[in-house]
Amino acid sequence: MNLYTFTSLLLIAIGVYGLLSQRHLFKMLVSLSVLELGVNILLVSIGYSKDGVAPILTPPEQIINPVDPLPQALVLTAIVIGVGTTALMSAIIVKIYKRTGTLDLSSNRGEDE
Amino acid sequence: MNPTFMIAIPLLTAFLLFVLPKRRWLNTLFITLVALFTSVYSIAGLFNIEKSMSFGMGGWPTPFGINLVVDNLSAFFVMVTQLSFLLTIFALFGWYRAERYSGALMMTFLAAVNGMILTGDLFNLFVFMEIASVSLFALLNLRESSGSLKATFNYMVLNALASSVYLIGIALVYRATGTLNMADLSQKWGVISEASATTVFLMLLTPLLLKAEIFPLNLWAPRIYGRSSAGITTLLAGMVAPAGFYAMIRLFSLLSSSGTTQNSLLILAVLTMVIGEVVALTRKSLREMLGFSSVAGMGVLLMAALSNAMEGALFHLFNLALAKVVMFLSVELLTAGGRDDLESLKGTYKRNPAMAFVFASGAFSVAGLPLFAGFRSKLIILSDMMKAEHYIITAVFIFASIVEFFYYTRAVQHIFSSNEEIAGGRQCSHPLSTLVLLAAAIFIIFTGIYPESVMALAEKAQMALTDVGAYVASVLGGM
Amino acid sequence: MKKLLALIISLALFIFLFQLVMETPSKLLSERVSSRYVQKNVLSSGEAEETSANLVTSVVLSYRGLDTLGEVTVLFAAATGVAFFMKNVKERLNFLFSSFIVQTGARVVSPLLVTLGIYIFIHGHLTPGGGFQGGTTIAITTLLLYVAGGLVERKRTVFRTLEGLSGSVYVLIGLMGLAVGGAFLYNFLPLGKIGELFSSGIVPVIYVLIGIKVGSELSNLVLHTTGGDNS
Amino acid sequence: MCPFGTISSFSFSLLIISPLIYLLARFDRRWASAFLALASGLGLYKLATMYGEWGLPSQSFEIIPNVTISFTNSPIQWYFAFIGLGIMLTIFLFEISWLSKSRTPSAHIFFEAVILASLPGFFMAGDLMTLYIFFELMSWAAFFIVSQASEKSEKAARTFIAMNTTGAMALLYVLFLLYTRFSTLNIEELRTLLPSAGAGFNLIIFALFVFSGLIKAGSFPLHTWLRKTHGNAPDSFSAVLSGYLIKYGSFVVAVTTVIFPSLLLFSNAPHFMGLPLPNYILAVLGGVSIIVGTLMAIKQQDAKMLIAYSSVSHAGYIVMALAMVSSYSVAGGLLHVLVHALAAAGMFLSMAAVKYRTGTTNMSELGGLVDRMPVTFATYLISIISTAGIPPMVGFVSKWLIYQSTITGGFIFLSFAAFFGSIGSFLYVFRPLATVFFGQRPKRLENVREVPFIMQLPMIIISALTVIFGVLPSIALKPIAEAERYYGIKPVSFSFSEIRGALGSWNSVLVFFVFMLGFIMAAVIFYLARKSVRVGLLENYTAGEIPREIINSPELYHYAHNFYRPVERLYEHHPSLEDFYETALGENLKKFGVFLKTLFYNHRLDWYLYVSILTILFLWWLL
Repeated sequence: MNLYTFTSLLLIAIGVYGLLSQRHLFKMLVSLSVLELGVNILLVSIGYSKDGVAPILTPPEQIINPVDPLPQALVLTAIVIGVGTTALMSAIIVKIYKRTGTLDLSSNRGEDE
Repeated sequence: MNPTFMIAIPLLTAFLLFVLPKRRWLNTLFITLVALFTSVYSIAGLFNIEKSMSFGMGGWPTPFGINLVVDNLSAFFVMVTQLSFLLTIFALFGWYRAERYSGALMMTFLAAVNGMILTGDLFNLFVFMEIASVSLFALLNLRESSGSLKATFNYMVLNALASSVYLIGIALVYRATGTLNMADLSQKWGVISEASATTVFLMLLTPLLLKAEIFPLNLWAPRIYGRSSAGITTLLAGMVAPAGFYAMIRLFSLLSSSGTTQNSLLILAVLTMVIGEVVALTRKSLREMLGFSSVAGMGVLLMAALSNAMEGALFHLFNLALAKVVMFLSVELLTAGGRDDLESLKGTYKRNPAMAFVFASGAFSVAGLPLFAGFRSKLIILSDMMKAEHYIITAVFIFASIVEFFYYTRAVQHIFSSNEEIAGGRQCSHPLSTLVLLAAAIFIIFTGIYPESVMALAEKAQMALTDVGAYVASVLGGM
Repeated sequence: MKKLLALIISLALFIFLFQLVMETPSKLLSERVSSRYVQKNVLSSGEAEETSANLVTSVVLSYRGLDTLGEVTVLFAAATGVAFFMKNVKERLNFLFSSFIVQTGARVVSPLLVTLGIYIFIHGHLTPGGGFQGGTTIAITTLLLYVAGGLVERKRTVFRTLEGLSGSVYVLIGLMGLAVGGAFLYNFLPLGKIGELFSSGIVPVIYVLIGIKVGSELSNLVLHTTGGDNS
Repeated sequence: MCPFGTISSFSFSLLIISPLIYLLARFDRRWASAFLALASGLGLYKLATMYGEWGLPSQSFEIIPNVTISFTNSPIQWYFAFIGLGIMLTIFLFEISWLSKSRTPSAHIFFEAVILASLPGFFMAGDLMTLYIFFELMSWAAFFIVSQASEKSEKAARTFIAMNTTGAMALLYVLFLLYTRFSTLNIEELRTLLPSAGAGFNLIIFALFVFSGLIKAGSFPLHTWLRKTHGNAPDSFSAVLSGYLIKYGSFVVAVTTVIFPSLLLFSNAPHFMGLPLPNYILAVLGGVSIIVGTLMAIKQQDAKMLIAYSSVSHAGYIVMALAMVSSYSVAGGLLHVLVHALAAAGMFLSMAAVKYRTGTTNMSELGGLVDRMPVTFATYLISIISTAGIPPMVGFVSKWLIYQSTITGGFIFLSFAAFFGSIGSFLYVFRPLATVFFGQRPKRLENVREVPFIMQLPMIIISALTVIFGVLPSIALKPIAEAERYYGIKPVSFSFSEIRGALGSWNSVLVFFVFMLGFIMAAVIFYLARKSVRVGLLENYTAGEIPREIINSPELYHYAHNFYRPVERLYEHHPSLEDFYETALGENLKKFGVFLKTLFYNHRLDWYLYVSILTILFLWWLL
């Protein structure tokens, strides 16, 4: 357990707290982003090794004690996916606002029941 | 069959739609052709599989590169989802003219579902799940309303939450075992201590449970089914849910899980089934009823899968997917997107007799009436569950079946009611949709009378599932 | 009350995750799959098989190339989805405050930014950075130009075509690999030597494509989020 | 191979061509009906040739791994199937003309073809799976026929399908219980295997079988679907339902008690008056069914619902008789199957004929049809004489046999119930007779004619059979005795004209001639010394003064209105099982569903988040 892991868990918890306590759609989206950020940091922290160097080869010498490149690659993917989801969610939020005129979760406007 | 094409061709089409001239008929033609190709290719491939085959992407040996796995199980699921997709595309021919956006999304969705089923890598599974969800979010609002938008938002948030859980799981798995390949992982799973292994396993399972609509992660589902266009929810019921179910049983077979895990999931499955059926009984809107019923159907499948009735579950999955797709589509065509509560459906068979017949055959298949496909699979599930001495769960299953039988016959009765004079003359759907859906309905009855062909596939799929050794050997063969 | 409950739940989650991370054993880096990436001997034939200097790039584009294709597709699907949602929205965001100075400044800075973006994705296999980062830089240019007064309004079609084209070429290269080397995304171009610009086969090509694709996708995203598609 | 070569191919070929029958009916419904009549005739012929070839194995095929569909031929099965096909034959004859009154003739005839196909399949089933499948087919087809009649009938049909499916599913459950235990579903094999299982297991099997059988038979306490379903079904189909479809349940009871040797299975169970307790309880339920059916029938205002309750009472007789498993009771019970099939078909067909001409079966709107519809009247008369168990008709013989077994067994309650039902049926079956056929004829019925000959024919056949079997019950007793011998029960002894019972013997031919003599004498007196004067309907009651409400609703003053009010008052506030099932099970289940919906699915996103996260956490913590 290093500091990065700890921070990431903290961020995850904060994200979940925001998700649970907020009723504003956009704030929920932000909480979700915080949560995703936490998860991403957790992923990166998996590859952490003490005094590790960036995994870039500079020939001719072999690198010694690089950090794990795989989690970094995963995080790259995860971040991009997160961006896509966030963009789509904000578009939907805009649409919901256009239709119902409110961003409050507890409002029942526009419910056809 | 080379699984690459199942992913690459739809993806290529999705991208090409933005290069080609902007013509709706052209887009529709392209999509239809691709759907036809993947269906035919998957069915043709399905009959040529002797053993499990692994395809490394980029030419890398497996634990290092990503691999796609084709065995009887994954090919079976690919076939089911392709059929659902093909039916949907054809049935929507009447009113859906693909403009670029939704057309491209349909294609990425298709590629993603295929990827979800074919992939042999945990992280790759995550990527494909996300593509599928992101594509679906927009598609679900093909007939946009504030209800459908809100329902989609719910789905998105819950989905994002589940995905995060999955990612945490992946992080822990990689941390502990140093691999992301499923087959490799099944070898190294023992490294993780018992206590945390269960949790990590559940983390990996969370988004799959969400996709497979298992209670209580299915809370989003009924609203989506009720508010979105019924023609699109087929993608949910006929593709995403089976794909999620596939990934779930694959993980179950590969990673050993404790008995308590299985039992608690079994309880969840039974709850899903009971709640789904009982609530469906009270629904007046046909779409919502079908939605709850699909949820319940997934509960039945998981229940059967967890209580030693895997073969029946697979066969039932085929029947369920086909019947559900057929029902959603016929409801869409029967109501023409309009009101769908039971009272206003009275006597609609006069308007569109072919669709009424199609709906009835789907409904009877799900309800498990003799002569229809669902009857056979339900019988197999029952018989296997009894053999495994799950007496109480079987009784609950039978209770759920009674409820299901009741509300489906009620719906069919309303549609075929001769006591109501219906306003407006005949309104037939597009002849192509009618033809294809009728063919599907006849196939349901045919499977009910002569189920051997599908059953043989389900049996082979079940063998492929249990034969973990062959799977691992084929994937890690190079080692 | 509700906040308290949320607090309790998230605290429980935190403690739980903390415990879980503590309990899960951690494998040494040398026992992980990635150690072979670092040594570049995945094929265990001894010769260098993958010649990107940037190991992350070699994981992203070579060893786990399918993930990246998927990742690009997610972005594509998201951009398309946003366009889909926004296609009927008529009103647009207007930046009336953009002054002459801002506009000129934007015009001056944007070529530099684009050049920087291109640099980043061309050298993706050598230095930190790559298609995504480069693409994002390019998209920032679009945003800048947009904020500076809608200078890129008419470029949507171009972006969309670029997006589709680069995506198609990506898949086609993958399929070409299948035809030549028997595996999707197989690296069929000459590999060259580690550290050189023209090395590691298709990797830089794909990164260029990704750069273009991500750039145009994000640009589209920006343009669509701010208003509907009139075309 | 001849398509009607065996019973199974009879069933399957009918099923396969049933869509063609639908098309034929679209073309001309009379031909379709006539074709089905011919088909049932062929089936009857085939069955007749199969008499005596018991235990004949027939071809079978797998339906799910190791579970097959197979058919067999044993005396009881043959007997049930033969009666069934006979009833179907008469109904199809009747429908050649009747169908013009149906709202959806083609669908009606299509589903009846399915029922006809399911009938021999069900009764000649070699194993329980076949039994189940054909039962489901039957209820499904019947469901659609019933729901076609009117607005009300849709709900009735739903009640019908809900209860029948419950019964069928109970059967399915027990079937798999048996299968896991013995790895066979063959009825003959189970018969020999069952005694090896423990009493507890057998009790569960017995209870579930009885549950499913009682639902289908429409016997207390699961009889509640009968009134609505029979009352609201299309008229000719009520005859099938009551005449034959509820015999599916009787057959299941027969399988449980007679074919499976229930006396042997429960030989170690506590006995009550020489009968094992499970059997005794079943018999008591049958007895209660007789009483309840009788009492409720007295109350009904609608002739069809009245006959429906009489079916409940008769189902009670059959259940009671079969539960006692003695020589006389089984013979009586099986004979009563025939009796009730003929009587119910006769009664419902005559009511269908009345409705065909008048458009209603509400008793207080009818009257005086005896000289307008003589054949219908005669059919009804003969049927109710048989129902009430009055001597020259076959109904007496079966009841006589049942009385013997209850009395010799010393079952006081059962004897009481049997006699009560017999006397009670005088009360209620007389009522439609008096109100529909006798009394004053309302003005609007002046021009009613007798139904066409093709509809009279089946009624004549049924009446003739009722009389013939009454005179010569030995014809029907022959297969029954065969069945008793086959299943190891001492067969009843009888000769051509005489049945020898424990309490004396019954010479039916002699009795018939005595009754005929009495009848002729009465007729002579009636026609020679007739002194009746015709008066208008209202004149009797009002003494010339005609208040407004009488003009508005004269049926209130019809003497059939509240005919047995004094008797009804005795049990006015009885608890109603019908309501109980509807509210306790149906409505409460729905309420439960609404509750679940509001509990889980009626909320906003934050609630879903809470539930999901808490569940995930709970699962992690739990495991």
